[in-house]
Amino acid sequence: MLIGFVAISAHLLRGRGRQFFNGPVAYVAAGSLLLLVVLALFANEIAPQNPYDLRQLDIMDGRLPPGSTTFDGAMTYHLGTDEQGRDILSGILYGLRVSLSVAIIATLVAMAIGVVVGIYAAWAGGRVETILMRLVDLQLSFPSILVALMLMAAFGRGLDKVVIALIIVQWAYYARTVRGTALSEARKEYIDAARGLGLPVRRIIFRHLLPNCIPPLLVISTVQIANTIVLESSLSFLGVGVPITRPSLGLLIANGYDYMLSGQYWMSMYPGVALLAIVASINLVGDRLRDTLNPRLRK
Amino acid sequence: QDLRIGLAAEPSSADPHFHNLGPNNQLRRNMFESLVGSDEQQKLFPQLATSWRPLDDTRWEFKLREGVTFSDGSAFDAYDVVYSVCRIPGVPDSPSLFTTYTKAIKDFEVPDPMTLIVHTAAPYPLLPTEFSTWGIISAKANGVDGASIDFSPEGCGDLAYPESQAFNEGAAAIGTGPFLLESFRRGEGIELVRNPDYWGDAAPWERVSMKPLTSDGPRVAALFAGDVDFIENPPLQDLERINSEGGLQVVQGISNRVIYLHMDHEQEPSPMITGTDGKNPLKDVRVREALSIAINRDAIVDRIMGGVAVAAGELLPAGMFGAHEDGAMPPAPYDADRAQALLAEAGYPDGFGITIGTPNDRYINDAQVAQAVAQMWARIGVTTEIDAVTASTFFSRRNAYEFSVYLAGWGAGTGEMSSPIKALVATRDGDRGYGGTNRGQYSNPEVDDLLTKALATVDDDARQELLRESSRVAMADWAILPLHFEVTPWAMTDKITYAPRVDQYTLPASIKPVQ
Amino acid sequence: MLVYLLRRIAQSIFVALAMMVIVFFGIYMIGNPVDILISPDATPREIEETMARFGFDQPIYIQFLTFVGNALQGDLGRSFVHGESAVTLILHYMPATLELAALGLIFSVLIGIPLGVYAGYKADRWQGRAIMTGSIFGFSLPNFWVGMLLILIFAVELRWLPSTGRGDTVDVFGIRLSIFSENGLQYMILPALTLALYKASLVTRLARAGTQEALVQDYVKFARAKGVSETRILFVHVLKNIMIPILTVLGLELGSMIAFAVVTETVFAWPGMGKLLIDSILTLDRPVIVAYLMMTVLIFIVINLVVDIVYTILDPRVRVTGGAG
Amino acid sequence: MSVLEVRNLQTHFFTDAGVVKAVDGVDFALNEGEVLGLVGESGSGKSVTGFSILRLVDPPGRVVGGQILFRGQDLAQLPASEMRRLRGNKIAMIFQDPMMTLNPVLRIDTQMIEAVRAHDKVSAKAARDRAISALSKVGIPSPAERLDAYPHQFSGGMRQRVAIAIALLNGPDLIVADEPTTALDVTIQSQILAEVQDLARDTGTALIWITHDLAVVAGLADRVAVMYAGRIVETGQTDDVLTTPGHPYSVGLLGSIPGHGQRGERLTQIPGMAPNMAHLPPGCAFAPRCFNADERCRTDAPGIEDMERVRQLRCHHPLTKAGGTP
Amino acid sequence: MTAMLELSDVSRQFVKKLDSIEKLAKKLGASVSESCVNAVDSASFHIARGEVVGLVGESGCGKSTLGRMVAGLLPVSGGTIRFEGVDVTDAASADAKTARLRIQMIFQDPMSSLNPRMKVEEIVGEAAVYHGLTTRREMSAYVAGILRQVGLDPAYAQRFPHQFSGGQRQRIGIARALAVRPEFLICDESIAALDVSIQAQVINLFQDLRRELDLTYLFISHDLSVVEHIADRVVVMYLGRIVEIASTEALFDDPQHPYTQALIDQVPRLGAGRQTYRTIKGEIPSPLAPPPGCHFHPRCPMAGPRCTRDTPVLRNDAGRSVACHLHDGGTE
Ligand SMILES: Nc1ncnc2c1ncn2[C@@H]1O[C@H](COP(=O)(O)OP(=O)(O)OP(=O)(O)O)[C@@H](O)[C@H]1O
Ligand SMILES: Nc1ncnc2c1ncn2[C@@H]1O[C@H](COP(=O)(O)OP(=O)(O)OP(=O)(O)O)[C@@H](O)[C@H]1O
Ligand SMILES: [Mg+2]
Ligand SMILES: [Mg+2]
Repeated sequence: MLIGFVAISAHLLRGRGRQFFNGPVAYVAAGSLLLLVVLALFANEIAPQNPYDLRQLDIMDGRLPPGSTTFDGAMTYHLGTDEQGRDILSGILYGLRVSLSVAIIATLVAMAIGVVVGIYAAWAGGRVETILMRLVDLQLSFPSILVALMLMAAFGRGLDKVVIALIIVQWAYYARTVRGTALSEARKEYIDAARGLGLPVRRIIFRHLLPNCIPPLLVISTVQIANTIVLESSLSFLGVGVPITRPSLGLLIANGYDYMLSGQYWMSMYPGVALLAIVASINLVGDRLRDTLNPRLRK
Repeated sequence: QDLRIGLAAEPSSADPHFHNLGPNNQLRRNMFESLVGSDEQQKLFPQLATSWRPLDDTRWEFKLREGVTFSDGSAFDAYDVVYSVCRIPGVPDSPSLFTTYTKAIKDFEVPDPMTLIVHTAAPYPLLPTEFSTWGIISAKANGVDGASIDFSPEGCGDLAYPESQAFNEGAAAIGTGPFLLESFRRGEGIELVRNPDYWGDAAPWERVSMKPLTSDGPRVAALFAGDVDFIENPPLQDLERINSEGGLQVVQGISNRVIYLHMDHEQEPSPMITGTDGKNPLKDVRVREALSIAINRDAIVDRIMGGVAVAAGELLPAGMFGAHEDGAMPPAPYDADRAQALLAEAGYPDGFGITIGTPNDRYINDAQVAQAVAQMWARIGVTTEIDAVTASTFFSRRNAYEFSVYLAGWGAGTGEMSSPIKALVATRDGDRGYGGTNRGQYSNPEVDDLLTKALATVDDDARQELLRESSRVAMADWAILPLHFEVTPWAMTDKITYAPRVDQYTLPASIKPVQ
Repeated sequence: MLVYLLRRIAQSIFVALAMMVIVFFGIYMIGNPVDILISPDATPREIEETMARFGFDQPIYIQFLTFVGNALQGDLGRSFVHGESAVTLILHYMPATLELAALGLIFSVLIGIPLGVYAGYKADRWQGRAIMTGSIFGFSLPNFWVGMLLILIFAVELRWLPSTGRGDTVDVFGIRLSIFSENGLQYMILPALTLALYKASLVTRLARAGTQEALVQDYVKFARAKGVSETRILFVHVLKNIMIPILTVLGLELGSMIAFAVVTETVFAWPGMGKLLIDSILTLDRPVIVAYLMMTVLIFIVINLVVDIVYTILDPRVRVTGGAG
Repeated sequence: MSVLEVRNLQTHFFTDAGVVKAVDGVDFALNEGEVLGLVGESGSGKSVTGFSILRLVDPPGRVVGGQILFRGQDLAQLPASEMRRLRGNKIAMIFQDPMMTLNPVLRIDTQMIEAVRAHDKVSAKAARDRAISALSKVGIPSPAERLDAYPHQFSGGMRQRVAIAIALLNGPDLIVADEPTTALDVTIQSQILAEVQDLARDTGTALIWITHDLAVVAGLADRVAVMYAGRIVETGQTDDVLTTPGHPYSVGLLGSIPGHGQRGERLTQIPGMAPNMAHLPPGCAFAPRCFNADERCRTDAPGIEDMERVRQLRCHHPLTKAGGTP
Repeated sequence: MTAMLELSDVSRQFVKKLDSIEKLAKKLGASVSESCVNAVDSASFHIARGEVVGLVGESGCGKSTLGRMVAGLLPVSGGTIRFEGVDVTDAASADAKTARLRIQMIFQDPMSSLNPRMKVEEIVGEAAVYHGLTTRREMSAYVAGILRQVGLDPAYAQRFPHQFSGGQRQRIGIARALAVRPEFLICDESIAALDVSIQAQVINLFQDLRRELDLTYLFISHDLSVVEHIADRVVVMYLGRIVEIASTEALFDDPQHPYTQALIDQVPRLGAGRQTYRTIKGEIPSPLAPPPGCHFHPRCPMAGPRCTRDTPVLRNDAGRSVACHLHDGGTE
């Protein structure tokens, strides 16, 4: 799915590379995003330690400052350790993976649901549309964090539950966007032409309407992934997110937050920097994408 | 002189009888006193009663203090005590009544207003202790003529009682304590002022404001920023910094709260154990011992608790009633090799899989401690996972026996060994109120007998010996694995000082300015 | 207008009901409040009695029906923890949150609009780009992290502002607000800033996009062709146009600001209803959670109404059609 | 006496895709009270020419060369503040889309009064009176009440009248009208045209009327200038150019328009399509589409040839000899 | 001459109904109401095989609505449409479906009428393959043939629409319609968005195709000179109603309806010398609240009392039809 996503983005950006990379910020953002994604993907290869494997942790190594080594000197904790003796660097890499995959999976599933609902509503019109859209409004009239909090309160904690909550929080957003796009696309004459040519409805929806409704979503979804990462970390921070043994960036920060004032800044500072880096680079890339793909701003 | 305190937990009401909960009980002690007081070590001392003694097995006589007045000016007498006991079972919407501590009372006798005789159904040595746990309110202030009360445990007839709300608003907050409640603002703070007519030594503070700062970081930040003079429970990791910062200091003392692991002694298969073909290895005493000695308690105390805890060998710290002398009941020695050998002997040479249930927001570093235990068990081949959830979920699931091993804590409210033994290891028995929190369903008739005997022995020395014996038996059977006793820290400016309390309460009247 | 309002109300009621059902049954599923409320010394019998007192011994659907029945009569129940009417409790905490959100909103407008308009005016210059890149960082910083940093810097290191909690309050029509007292305002600055940061970035971006778009509109060109000065173009023609979308969005965002106050209030120990909500979730204080939901719905309805009214005042185009669109 | 004289005007857009020479050497002159029709296909640089005169070209565009002499003063060299004082005062402009030119959130009176007060320090009352008289001049009924309305309360035609009224407010010497009737229906268009014709006659204002519709110019303009790819390829008296076009492009353009009495006949069409302005061919830009082009056309750009005093052509092979027929 | 296409009393209304919330609001006294536009009001006319009929009128008068109903893209609210004797009013019926394929539409906007994510070959060939006019394998050749027919280089088949100029895009649109071998083309403002020089190319193409393929056209335009050039007969609409039908010569030489007269009068013309414009007064009324009686009466110089009262009917008189009281007993 991720690959498809990247492929479509690349397709859309064809020939607009120069416009996209119009300054150092774009290079830095795209570069660091790429780097972070690669780091997350290969966390288990790169990370000096598997922070989820309790056997590899030693609480005797707890709360060591950056640059300390293990008891036997076999490994250096470049970014220090937390109170469990978890290597912060490894924690960040794995946490990055958790945060990213939670966000991406939730976003893609939500997007898929949103696309189906949105297109269906736009095409069906009438009562079906009214009901579906009321449902969407219903969902959207409540801020995401509240909905997520309530859901987490109701479901309990856990990775899968976070994903579910994030999907529920997001799908409506996509549904509304897609419906908007679909309505405006359906009003375009190429859809009329397809109908006039006697093509069956299914074909018109899937071959004509759908492909034209996806691109605007891509831009939104990049930004949405960033938002989702932040939302997930906020939930984890509030204590209703991912489980403690498989920390995401947000949970690492929350854990380290307690040690911030005592001078053991590294436990939450570095995960925080990593979170900021990933979110900011996704946002920057999304921003450039939006500018590049926005026909109104095209030169 | 003013004192500003940062509270770690907010009381849910100013009503002394509304909620039997730590923060509420702590607040209560400022305004409402009991017949019997309990000191830093939870030793009893005369408060509104000047003395007490058993008349026989089922009758206790309390001599009350003369010349005590409530803050509305009315004089304190034995009827106020009866009135308070009458109110306790009927507080509307109370999530946790104080009846736990009054149910032993069968009847009252008031030979004269300054003498109170209490009848119990059976010998009840804990009566004075229990009389230290609830506050006394004024009958007269609520328009009740004390002499007319017809007491019975089922109810005292139609009496006028103040509403909980009236305490929060201040109207009903009429007590005999060192402080008067000026305001109780939910979420924002509680203001106390000195009771000028207090019968004892006047409180050292003209005014005390207590702000709930329930998150650790902000609470300690408030101390650093000089917004408060005193905070409860500074996070362990910040103690060093507080001490090294000029003008601040930490005071700490062991508490009556033990952190323990309880194991499933009953279910087979046990819900969170894998790799044993449905057998419950925890039923084997060798396995229990192995699990216990696989835990490096000192490492946990040192690393996770920042040295601010004491490794535990039984359920109550040394020096408290029913606990052993210091060193007589040491923590289980850490010996991973022997643990592995024991496992093999028990038929689990390759270990098994287990999940520790733990709350993550209830005790100091609770989930982290569980993680550390998991690390250590993993090293002897017991693959351990952590199921850390918020306290509310944790307790519900624990009470539904969803865990094979769980981490929890127990604070001995009465300050003696009978409390943890009765709650945690005695065989579950609703009628006798045994094993209320024995969610590992441990059962050992020998322990039960010793406890029952102790609870009916009014003689303190004999009772203490019985309680020590019961603890010895339970520990020898590895019934429950005590990890450590929490040490309670308080942080404050160096202009004031505080004597640490085992019950973890923060009592402004005992916070003293340094000369 | 009326149509819009009705639609809004109907929707919100739906949301509230759905949420109520989810929360009610969800909380029932995850745990029993009595388990954490009751003293550990309590005997099983006492626990049972307490359960009965709260009606937890009844089947869940009966509990639900009772609850709905009471709710219809305006009684959302009493807090299990505080023993007070949940609505009273929330009303007690609400002003603190509302004033925090309001100050946050003011901050975000004061920061966002000038920055955004300037960035739009200098869209292709380094100034514009710097502001935009900065705003992305504003977007990306997690709320709690910002709060903590602000405390570290301004309260602990510099000691300019108090760190946490709420300062003095002043009675305004019986509502206690700190925004009107100097001491109280000091306490509000950091949390409001934390809350405002995200929205300020949002406003900056909206303002920039709006300015950029407005500047290429024919009416701007026409105004220039009339010989109108650049200042007037920017502050009359452009600003008035971009204020409409910005205010609309901001109004709607006020709702999410109130919601996100949950995080900020936790960090700053701000005694608002967000913190009440988190505490209630942790203690399974169902009546409070549900009442919170209901009250927020009510706030949202009111906010939306106000936004619509402001919208019609600002945008002459909707006045004629009555804003039904 | 000429109000405006444009000499070798060059306005280029510096885009990512290269330099677009939207206006590349335009010359023309305009006398007092004269109506000049500027025609050409979409993208030929008509609007940019108009904006250049008012110095309103948006970035990345810039006037890079030439002179714009307004009553002898070179606008291209004028400081921005001076230029602003001229705009809306001596030189006014009207745009194509009447929906877009009026600010939707400001009332008509605000928009009119600011136009007056930007140049004359008169009282708001006086400015308002002037606005009322301008509105009545363009045929808006009960102008005093209409002043309080918002643009959206007007129909398209009315809005265009308001825009014209604003242009007239300060009694300009020159109005540049950029396709002001293109978006309107025929019946409304002719109303506006009639109005403008009268006004131009009464006030003696010079008018540049930009349009792609030759037929409109035919009825309105004294002189016509035909643009192609950023250059004026032919200018002359309207009748002369329309009846005896000299440039092959003018010929083609006229031939493309279905005329009265040619029903069903094949139209003469210009082959190919308008060139990409970022990559103009060397030589004559029209050469690739010209039936008459030769080698020279493809390599050398033709200069301006004065055919008569008022007739100018930019072609190596003009189809009209001076005053003659093709 | 038998009619290829026959419309009788075809009407189309756009009604915006109140939803339940709005109904409630109305009960509570809000000023919301259903709105109803009679976009096309009882239109009857016919088109013979091989004929080109022009449909003119100002914007919003219902030209597109009528065209789309004929093309089967919009259901009718009343009346019947017959194509070659087959009732195609209900677009869903099987008969109608096959008949409909022979009616194709060419749209106005050359950009939005082409799917931006499809290659030209697919755009043109898709329907032909689907309807079995060619196979997927032979599609390339089939498309190439049609592209050539509309004057496009078959090498362009692999490109996307955005790589073409406006005129070329319009040719692709025409090719797409031709690919299903239609007999009847509806051109809705098909040249309005094109430059003059390109307009001429497309007009010529239409005429060539008409000759080569024996096509029949309904040619919708607001540009009278184009209609005059291309059409055999002209239908004039005003605010949803047909006001006049006549052969092109007759109409342009001797318009009978005052609206037609005004319209023809006001078309700017080349070679007419400097014109002084005469205008009809007033604005086009809102279709939401059209004037009673004859819709044109507020702007009509010859209106009488009857025009405000009675709706004139379209009367056929010697091959010309006019809906005007002047030709039907006077305006008094
Ligand atoms: N902002 C811009 N950036 C880049 N190129 C531009 C810009 N504005 C105009 N151009 C180019 O300048 C050329 C002339 O444009 P202009 O708007 O003057 O054409 P026009 O003759 O007015 O056409 P139309 O009839 O469509 O209004 C066009 O080729 C166009 O691409
Ligand atoms: N889907 C629709 N819903 C509501 N009203 C509509 C709809 N489509 C068209 N109308 C209305 O019907 C009337 C006729 O519209 P139509 O598009 O047929 O006019 P037209 O003659 O083609 O105009 P133009 O020349 O602008 O294309 C207009 O008043 C329009 O507002
Ligand atoms: Mg133009
Ligand atoms: Mg149309």
